Amino acid sequence: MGVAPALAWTIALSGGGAALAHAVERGLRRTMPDVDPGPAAPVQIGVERAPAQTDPWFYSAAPAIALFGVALALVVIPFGGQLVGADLEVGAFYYLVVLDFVSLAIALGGWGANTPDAVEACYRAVAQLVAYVVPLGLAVIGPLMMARTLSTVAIVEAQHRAGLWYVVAQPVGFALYIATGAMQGYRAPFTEPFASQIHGGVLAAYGGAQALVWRVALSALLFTIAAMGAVLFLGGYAGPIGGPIGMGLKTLGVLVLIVLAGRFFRARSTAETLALSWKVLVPVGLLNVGLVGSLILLGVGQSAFR
Amino acid sequence: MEIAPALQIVLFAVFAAISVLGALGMATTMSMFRSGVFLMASFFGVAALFLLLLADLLSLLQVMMYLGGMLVMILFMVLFSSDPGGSMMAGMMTMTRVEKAFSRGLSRPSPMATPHGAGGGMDMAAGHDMSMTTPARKWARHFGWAVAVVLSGALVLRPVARATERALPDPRSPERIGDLLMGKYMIAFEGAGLLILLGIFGAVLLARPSERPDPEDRGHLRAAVDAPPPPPEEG
Amino acid sequence: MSAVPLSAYLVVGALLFAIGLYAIVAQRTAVMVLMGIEVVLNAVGLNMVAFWRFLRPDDYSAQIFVIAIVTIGAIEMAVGLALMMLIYRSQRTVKVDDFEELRG
Amino acid sequence: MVLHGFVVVGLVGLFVASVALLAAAAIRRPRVRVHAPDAWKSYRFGLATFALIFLAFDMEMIFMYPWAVVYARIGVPALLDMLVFIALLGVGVAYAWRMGALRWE
Repeated sequence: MGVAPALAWTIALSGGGAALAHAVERGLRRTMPDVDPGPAAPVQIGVERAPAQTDPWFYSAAPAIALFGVALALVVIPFGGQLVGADLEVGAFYYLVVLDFVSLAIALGGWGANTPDAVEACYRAVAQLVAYVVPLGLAVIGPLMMARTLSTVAIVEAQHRAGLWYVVAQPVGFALYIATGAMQGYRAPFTEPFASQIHGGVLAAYGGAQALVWRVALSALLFTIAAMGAVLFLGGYAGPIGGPIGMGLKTLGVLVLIVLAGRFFRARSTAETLALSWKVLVPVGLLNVGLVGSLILLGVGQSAFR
Repeated sequence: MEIAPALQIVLFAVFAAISVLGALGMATTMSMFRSGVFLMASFFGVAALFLLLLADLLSLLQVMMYLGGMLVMILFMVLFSSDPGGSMMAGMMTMTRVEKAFSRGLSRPSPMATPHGAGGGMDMAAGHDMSMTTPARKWARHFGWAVAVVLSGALVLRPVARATERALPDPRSPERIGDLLMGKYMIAFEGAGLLILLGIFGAVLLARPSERPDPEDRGHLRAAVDAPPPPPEEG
Repeated sequence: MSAVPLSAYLVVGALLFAIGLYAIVAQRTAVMVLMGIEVVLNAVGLNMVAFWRFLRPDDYSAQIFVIAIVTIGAIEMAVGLALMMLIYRSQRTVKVDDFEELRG
Repeated sequence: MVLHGFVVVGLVGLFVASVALLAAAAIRRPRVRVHAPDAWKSYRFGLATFALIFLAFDMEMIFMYPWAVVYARIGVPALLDMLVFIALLGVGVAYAWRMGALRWE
């Protein structure tokens, strides 16, 4: 794919993804009104608002960094053999690195806005970053081991050649990915940095166009996490329905799964999230690596390489 | 190379400027939070230079490691410092031209008497030297300039002779690094694991100075943290 | 041919090294000294990758070395911050020049 | 070939960041100043030890990705390697847990 069409495709994917995720979340929120909406809370785009004493550099840069991180992550997610922004050799690792920019953006925006709620959101965002990075890395490692590559397109090809979706071979890895994906996207049980108790954290300090940029970034974030889940565990665009439609349906499935699965658990405070992550998810992740390693020695999913 | 030479030079200039200015900003800005973010920008500039040198896995490693690491360090700075935002100090200090450039937008007429958080305890009357830099600042600046001029002078006057450029590196970098880690450098691989383990031991032991592991009543510990700070003696 | 010569990368490394040294010497709080050390480590990493790219791109050993540098930098940051937590708890200060009492 | 992918990444980043910044700067409407007390105070937080262990564990991920790519080809020796590595880190987490570090203090 040439440079210009790749750029156009990624921008379209970001916008479309944000719209889809936003629509799904608003639709599902009607079914469970008592759950804290977190980042999906309504945002005042009409009125232009800004705190009086901000750190100007961080306050205005934060929404741009959030959208920057999510758009860069979408470059690597394939919706078809050729329909991908850039098939990087280190695609999956790149995806994990780039999505951390959203946490950086919330930290900068929170600190820059200089209101008590926003600064509290900054500390909670850093705490949540500390909670989700290690277990998420351990969850993503499973499919990489089976596909013997970091490139996202090659992962989908490997699942296609082996005729095996990695969710079947690694259910533990998939469950771990959904849990840490909810942490990474600040959804359902882990909405602490955007809790309504601190009036939506960073979102309370922004108005007008910047609030719109935050809304697009946070919705596209959930879409990106769901799309990567489909690529890593559900065979991406190579499923029964080939190409973008199949990939879109799988992404929608994972998206609905993340949003609904979170609604059954009560909201976790930052301390509980950290304790859950380090006491439960990291040990489970380490076991998952050992488990997948032994599965591979038994030849599961290796028919793609013989 | 794959991208046009002109574009390469422009990209190199931009990323080099980001990394050098970021490091300079870290050393000079008044706000602790800003110095942490400047340093992070500097590391991202160096990561982009790694990318120009076709070391893609290293570039991602650099970004991932220092994004998390710097946010944690900034959090610790906020915990330790009494004026993390730098708004009070920016108004009070006499700043050099460079420091003023990197602290713009911070100083506002915040009234002196504003209560400053838990670690506050600031008595202006004693003229306690609150500045973030040691009195050795002037001498240090000349020392820094001397090192910079000597090193870059040597490099520019006598460029590295055999800098003839060989073939492009193998694009499959994760595979090559994995082979090396599993083969020739297995000791480094296990050694790094051991080093990480020792790091965890050290960090946990130092940060949690409880004699018996996990004593139930943490009174003395919490008292140490919550106790009002002793009046800052001269020094 | 890479349009940017090797010595250009080395000059950037030298400048970063100098600024790191300035930060280590001129800063009063220990956290800033730690950041100065990180800048110096980074300057060394940049030189290492520049030499790898221009002199021996076929052998990836240099990248293993840089991974080791970053690992050591991370562990040093962790233990340094833990040390400062301890000192902050007991003496309420992180000013470097207040660390002179080596009480037992 | 390596750089071509990242050129697209750079362009997307540049485009998105500039659009977001321009959107924020361009649309100026009457500003409602939200007056809030100065919140840049120092803050005692409970995740000190979590953060330190995170710094150490972050490095573990770096060693795992190259290993994951070559693992299936090398087989048992690589598995034994990684089991030692994981055992070391497991001991680290267990020690931190037992010393009561994994607690929001």
